[in-house]
Amino acid sequence: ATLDDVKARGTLNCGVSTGLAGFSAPNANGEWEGFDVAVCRAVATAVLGDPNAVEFVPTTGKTRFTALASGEIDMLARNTTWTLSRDADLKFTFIGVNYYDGQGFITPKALGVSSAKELDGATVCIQTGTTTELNLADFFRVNNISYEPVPIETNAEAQQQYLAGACDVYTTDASGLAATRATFETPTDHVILPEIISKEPLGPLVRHGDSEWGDVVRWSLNAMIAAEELGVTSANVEEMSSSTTDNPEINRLLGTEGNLGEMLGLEADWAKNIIMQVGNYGEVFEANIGESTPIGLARGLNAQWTDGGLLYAPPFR
Amino acid sequence: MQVSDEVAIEIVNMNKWYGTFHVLRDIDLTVHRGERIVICGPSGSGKSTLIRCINALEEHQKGSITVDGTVLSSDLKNIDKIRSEVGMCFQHFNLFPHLTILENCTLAPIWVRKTPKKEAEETAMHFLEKVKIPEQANKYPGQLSGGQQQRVAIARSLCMRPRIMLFDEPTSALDPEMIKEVLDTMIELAQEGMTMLCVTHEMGFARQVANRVIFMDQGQIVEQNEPEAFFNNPQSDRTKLFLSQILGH
Amino acid sequence: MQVSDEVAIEIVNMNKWYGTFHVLRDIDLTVHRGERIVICGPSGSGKSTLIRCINALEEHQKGSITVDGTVLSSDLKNIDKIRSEVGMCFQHFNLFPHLTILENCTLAPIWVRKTPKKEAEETAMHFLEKVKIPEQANKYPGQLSGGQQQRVAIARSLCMRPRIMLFDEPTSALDPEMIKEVLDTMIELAQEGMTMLCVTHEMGFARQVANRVIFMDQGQIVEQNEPEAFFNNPQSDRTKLFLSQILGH
Amino acid sequence: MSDTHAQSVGYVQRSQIPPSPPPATEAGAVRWVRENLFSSTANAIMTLLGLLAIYHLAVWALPWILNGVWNADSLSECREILDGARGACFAVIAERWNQLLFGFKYPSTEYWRPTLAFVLLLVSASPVLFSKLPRQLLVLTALYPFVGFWLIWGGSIWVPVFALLGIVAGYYAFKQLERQSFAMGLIGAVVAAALFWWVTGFVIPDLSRIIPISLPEVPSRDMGGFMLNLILGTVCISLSLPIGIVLALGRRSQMPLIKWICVIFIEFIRGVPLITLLFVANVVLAYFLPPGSNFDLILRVIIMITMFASAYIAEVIRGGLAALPKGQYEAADSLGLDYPQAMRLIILPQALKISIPGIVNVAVGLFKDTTLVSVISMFDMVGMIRGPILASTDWNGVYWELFIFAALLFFIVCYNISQYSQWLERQLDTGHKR
Amino acid sequence: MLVNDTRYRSITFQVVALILLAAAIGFLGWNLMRNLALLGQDISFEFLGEPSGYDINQRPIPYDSQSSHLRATFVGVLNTLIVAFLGCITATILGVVAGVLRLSNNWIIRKLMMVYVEAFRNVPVLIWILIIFFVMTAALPPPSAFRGDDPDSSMLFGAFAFTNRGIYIPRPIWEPGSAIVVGVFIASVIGVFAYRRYTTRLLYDTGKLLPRGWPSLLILFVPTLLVFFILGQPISLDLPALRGFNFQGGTQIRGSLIALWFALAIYTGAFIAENVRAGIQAVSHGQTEAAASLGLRPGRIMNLVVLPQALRIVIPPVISQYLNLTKNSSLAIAVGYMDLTGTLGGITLNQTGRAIESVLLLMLFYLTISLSISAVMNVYNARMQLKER
Ligand SMILES: Nc1ncnc2c1ncn2[C@@H]1O[C@H](COP(=O)(O)OP(=O)(O)OP(=O)(O)O)[C@@H](O)[C@H]1O
Ligand SMILES: Nc1ncnc2c1ncn2[C@@H]1O[C@H](COP(=O)(O)OP(=O)(O)OP(=O)(O)O)[C@@H](O)[C@H]1O
Ligand SMILES: NC(=O)CC[C@H](N)C(=O)O
Ligand SMILES: [Mg+2]
Ligand SMILES: [Mg+2]
Repeated sequence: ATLDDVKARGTLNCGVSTGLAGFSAPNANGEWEGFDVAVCRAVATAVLGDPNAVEFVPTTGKTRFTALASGEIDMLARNTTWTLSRDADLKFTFIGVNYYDGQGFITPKALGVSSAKELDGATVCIQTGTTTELNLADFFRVNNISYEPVPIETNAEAQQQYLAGACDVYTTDASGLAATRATFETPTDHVILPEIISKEPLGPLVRHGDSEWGDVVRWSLNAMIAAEELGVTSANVEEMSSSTTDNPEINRLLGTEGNLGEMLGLEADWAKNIIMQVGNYGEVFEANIGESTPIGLARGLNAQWTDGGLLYAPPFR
Repeated sequence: MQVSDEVAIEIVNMNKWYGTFHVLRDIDLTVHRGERIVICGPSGSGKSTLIRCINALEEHQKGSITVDGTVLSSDLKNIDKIRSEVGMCFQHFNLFPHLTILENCTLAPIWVRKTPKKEAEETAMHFLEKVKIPEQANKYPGQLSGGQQQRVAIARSLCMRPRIMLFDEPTSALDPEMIKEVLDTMIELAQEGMTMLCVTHEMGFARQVANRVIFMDQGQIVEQNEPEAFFNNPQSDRTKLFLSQILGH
Repeated sequence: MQVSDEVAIEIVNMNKWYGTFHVLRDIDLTVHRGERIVICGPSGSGKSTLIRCINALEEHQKGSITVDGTVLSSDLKNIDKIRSEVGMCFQHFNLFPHLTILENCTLAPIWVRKTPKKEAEETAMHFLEKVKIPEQANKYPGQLSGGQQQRVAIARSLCMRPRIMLFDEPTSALDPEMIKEVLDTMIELAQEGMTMLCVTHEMGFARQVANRVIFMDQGQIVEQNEPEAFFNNPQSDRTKLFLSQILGH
Repeated sequence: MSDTHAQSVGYVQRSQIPPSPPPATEAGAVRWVRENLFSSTANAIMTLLGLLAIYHLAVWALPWILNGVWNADSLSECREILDGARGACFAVIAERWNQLLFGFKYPSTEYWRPTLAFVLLLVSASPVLFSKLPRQLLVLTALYPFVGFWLIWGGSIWVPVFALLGIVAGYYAFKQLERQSFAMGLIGAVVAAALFWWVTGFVIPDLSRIIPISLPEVPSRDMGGFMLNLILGTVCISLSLPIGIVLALGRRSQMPLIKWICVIFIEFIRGVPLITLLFVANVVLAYFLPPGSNFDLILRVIIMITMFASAYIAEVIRGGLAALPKGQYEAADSLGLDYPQAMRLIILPQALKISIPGIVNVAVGLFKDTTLVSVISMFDMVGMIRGPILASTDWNGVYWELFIFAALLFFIVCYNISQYSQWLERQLDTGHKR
Repeated sequence: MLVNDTRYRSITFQVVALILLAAAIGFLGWNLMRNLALLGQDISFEFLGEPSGYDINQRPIPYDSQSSHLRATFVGVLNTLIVAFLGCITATILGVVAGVLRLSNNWIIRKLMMVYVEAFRNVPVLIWILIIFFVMTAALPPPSAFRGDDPDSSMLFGAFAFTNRGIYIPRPIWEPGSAIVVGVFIASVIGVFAYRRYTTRLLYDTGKLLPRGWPSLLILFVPTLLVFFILGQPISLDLPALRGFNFQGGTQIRGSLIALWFALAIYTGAFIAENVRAGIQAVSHGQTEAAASLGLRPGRIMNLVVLPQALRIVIPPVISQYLNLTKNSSLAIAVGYMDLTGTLGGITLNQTGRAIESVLLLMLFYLTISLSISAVMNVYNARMQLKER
């Protein structure tokens, strides 16, 4: 089983994107950083107790699924949309959603476009092998306007083509657009159009048929979300776990009560380690893509349900 | 030059086809130990094929070939046995160009006869001396003249200590000056009593050493006789015609 | 075999360099119509170069060459004129392998002389008969033996009806049997009175047909004489040495 | 005879004319220029056109190269330094030098290892490439795979040492049994080596603990940059040689079944683009491996590229085998050598020698093709450029400099190899005529 | 023992080989079944009938996102063939020119061609594709640069636009009557060949050689132009013009196609140049000399003696270069050109996850092409074999 493999190997092979600022990109020292990367690190921490025990495997929109199916990676955390066919036909298990997103368009201000409906005849850069490619075709067909697709492998190349003016519009998940725009020399020259043409729940996924491993990944993510809801942060987790708190759910989460870790086949303090070494969902969000970062995404749908968002971790019980 | 009664090669009613082409027809031939036979005949008459069959380089399809009591069958063991009894020299020498003369001569003894290298080299030097080129032992074939190469080829065969030697036009690729040195070597060999089958058109050689001359045409043995009788008094018209051409020119 | 007074080729004080290498030095040579000249000399002495200069295949740098009254200059017209007067046969035949024998022979007459094809073919057959291979007319050069190929090459040159023929070692790439057939053809040609310059080491041929034998060494004409005198009584030491080598073997 | 020469006193040259220098038009620069540049009007025009082309190229490229900025941290800094002038931003090469050569994950403290491995590769390849060097140096070549492996991948030294010893054991077994028959020798060698490895497999962990000589381990996945191209190139070519020989022999075999298996394999592989084979490595191969086996991508790619190269090498060697005169086979037969002996001692040494230039050409082609792995998102040299480097905010937009650098690196390697192969061809040519 | 009998030896070996082969195939097949079962997948080609859902920019046949994957595959096949065809033609021209010029007696030209050949042969074709592609993107202006009152760039002759999305060229509009013009042109082309044959015939029959150069040109152009104007110019050009985001009208040659096409052509051209040079050099100098000594002029020597022989040598390797070019065209994927590897092996494979099926079809396609080209080559070789004894 994958869990045993990972333990035996001592590292987690985690598929990430080839580079999308804020989500997964190697920094100047070659260390991977970002929101998706944090999920990988969380799982590694849960299983191996070490957030650095991860081997990051960069994948493109096209290669990610084969990498996962072939067993080259143990899990994929790469802004991947949860769709029925990926679940049922490609035989993957999405273990949750770490970012609720939708597909948007970015275009140079100079073009004077204010709505996606005005894009008739435009040249559009897209990453191939993605849902955005399919959504785009649908959107233009439904609105009965024409466009010229320019298929591209990676976000980086798309960005180059777009900036060079080889396409008028670049379309991908709105989060990706924001992240990409943040790396532009003059982000303000580009606008993200108001239309969001699809639902893109992005989440980590694993192969079908290994529910045990799926559970580990699922609850690692849930632990981060629940921790935020329960107010457990990397700063106070040590203190909270040193003694049992009043909140039994926190206790169960941090392993000071019950044997949830054992049920997953992990150490009792697995979640505590995640929060301590990686952080809770909110912390990770703020550090990587939040409003204080150049990417500057608002929580929006990704706020806790208690704050009017969609994040809702099932109970730790 | 003694011919014993012992039979060295016995070919009975042998036939061979290339596809549908009947190259050898009903060949009957008995060679006694110590006999020296010269085979001649027009081009394409099947001379080479005949002696290549004796060495199992070609398969025959009908009849039998017995060499030194061993019947040439499809059994590899027999083929190996016969090949180690029978040495062969080709028109184009076929020395191994990537090996020195000495290595050429020791290769088969070492790998086939499993002779220790040292011993093999001694034998090789012995035979190289016999063909009068011991000093070339460490050169490569490409550095030798054609005549020298052919003598090395003879020495190489002799190193396997064959009891029978086959020669397929050993001198026809050589310049006139070189022909002589090779023929001398062969004559010497003949005088030592080696059983020899030699395809050649060197009639001087035939007269001097052969016990018997065989004339082939169209895959058949047309005539065979002692050299004097053969040359002076050919029986068949074909032989006469052939001899007139070959001696006339 | 008549030699007229008319001058066919006149070479005056001709010099040629390959780069800085002085191949031909002060060559003076007058060839009369109907003369048959054999040029011999050691390898590298410039024989080929000399006759190639006559045919403008090589440029000479000093002196003059006059062929049939036309001075060989860099003027293309003159070169064309001379080439149509002078036929040449090479050591390696240089037949065109992609054309049949007949096409080989008619190519130049059709495209250079603008002879109608039919006529060209008749001429070609005439000359092929002369060299005794009319039956091969529709084969390709690759299907012929060396001797046959060389005879075709001669026929091909003759089809342009040259008044002078140059031969550069026409027999040296041939097997002994084939040499004879080519030489026979050349002798026949000589007997018809063709002006010929022939580089060859076939001394028998030289004796039989040449009016004059020229001996070259190091780019110079060292000696020239009638064949009998040349062979029996060579004057220069170099010639003597050369002849002793070439006849001795 | 006519009377012209009747009296014919032999004309004999009495003195030798000394060679004189050629006329001025025939020597020196004048002649060279006339012959090579202005021999005719058409030629003169071409010369002028050529000069014009060179001039334009120079005017366009030289300032760009000479103005090049070598020290900057990002493209924008480059632009600042250039201040509007046209010029290259070579700083990217300087800044990303290590990444371009080693990929971005190879530990930077260990860069000396691949570098040393590369130098050793040159050293140990030379006895194979230059037959004039003493044959004893071949020992180096034989040792290299193990040294190179250890240097690049690291880990305990005992792994390569015992691997080597296993091979040595196999070799001894082979030598012992070879006399009986080649097949026996081969089987014996395999059994002996396998046995040795199996036994020592238990010893290695303990030994590594007791005598811990080891280098930090670097997983295959962390290989990248030009180093990855070199690794793929050398490993695949070396592996494909023996396979190619077997395939070539198979294709010339008299046995129809074996012949057809080889023909189909070779033609199939040669008929499809390498890219599709890489796809196979990437997405399909895993389906054909036993469930649970976990070959990493590099290994799968090596398998496929090796198959690819061996098909091409097989064809080259087949050419070499065909070039050998039939007499060589017959002579071997008539001496009583059996098939393996004849092949090993007589045929292959000669055929391989003839094939070397062809093999080198295949090697160059294959080395160039290793860049295709970037298409399946491996970070070789091209992958590094297209991915992490061009994607980074700092260097987004530097194309020329990076690609020219990559092209130059490949050019240097490939050009030298193909010059070598031409040199070798000439060498062999003269060897033939000897 | 069976192995020791020449009759059975080979059968024995073959049986062993067969068993090994069967075992290997069985092993792989069993693994495949197991793996598919484990992953809950199957092998089926039904996905080919389903709507593809994605768009393709270069569509030689009608296609939209509702068309089936099969149709997308065909689009890919056609795009592969298009780039291969363009590439082969361009490579041949480049290769022949460079190959011939490499033998020129002009030193500069010779060296320039050597630089070309060596530079391109020794650098991976992928790098060339990327260089051309990225450089086009970076160096050519975007269409927006053509916009405005004082645009940064302008069209060439008002008919050609070089943008970083590709090159826009005029497209002919076939009006009624254009068929006649085209017909006349085709007839003229045939006429040129007929005329050339006629001159040869005439030479053979009477020994008169008519000029060939300028009459050919006349025959080629005059009738067509006459008909064109008589019919009132039935063919007009649709010029590209900047409308909206892009140039509209005319024909767009996309950047990806250009990059792939040029890179393949230049790269393969370098190899063809070497083949051409080798072919010409292989015709021995003696042939030229023999022809010269027969009085033939250099041009004729080339046409009648050297080329017919050189072509025999040159064509087979050139055909295998075509094959290489076609195979290399699969690198289209690096620049997003939608050839077969881009559609079937790219998007279809990814969107459906049908890796085995797609890769299999992909290989079959290339295999078919290679085998047919090899077949053609074998026939050619057999027919062109010089007759020998
Ligand atoms: N491998 C082969 N396949 C088909 N026919 C062959 C083969 N080898 C030889 N032949 C034919 O068999 C006939 C006899 O050939 P063989 O070589 O024995 O003649 P030969 O008497 O040695 O002639 P030569 O004096 O020319 O060597 C010839 O007609 C030849 O064409
Ligand atoms: N193209 C060339 N460039 C330079 N030197 C040449 C060239 N052709 C011939 N030579 C040299 O010129 C000299 C004369 O050559 P030539 O071929 O005329 O000799 P030859 O008398 O015909 O010799 P052979 O009997 O070997 O044919 C030789 O030393 C040769 O090396
Ligand atoms: N742009 C991307 O790489 C991801 C796109 C989209 N979310 C998908 O999963 O297909
Ligand atoms: Mg024979
Ligand atoms: Mg000469």
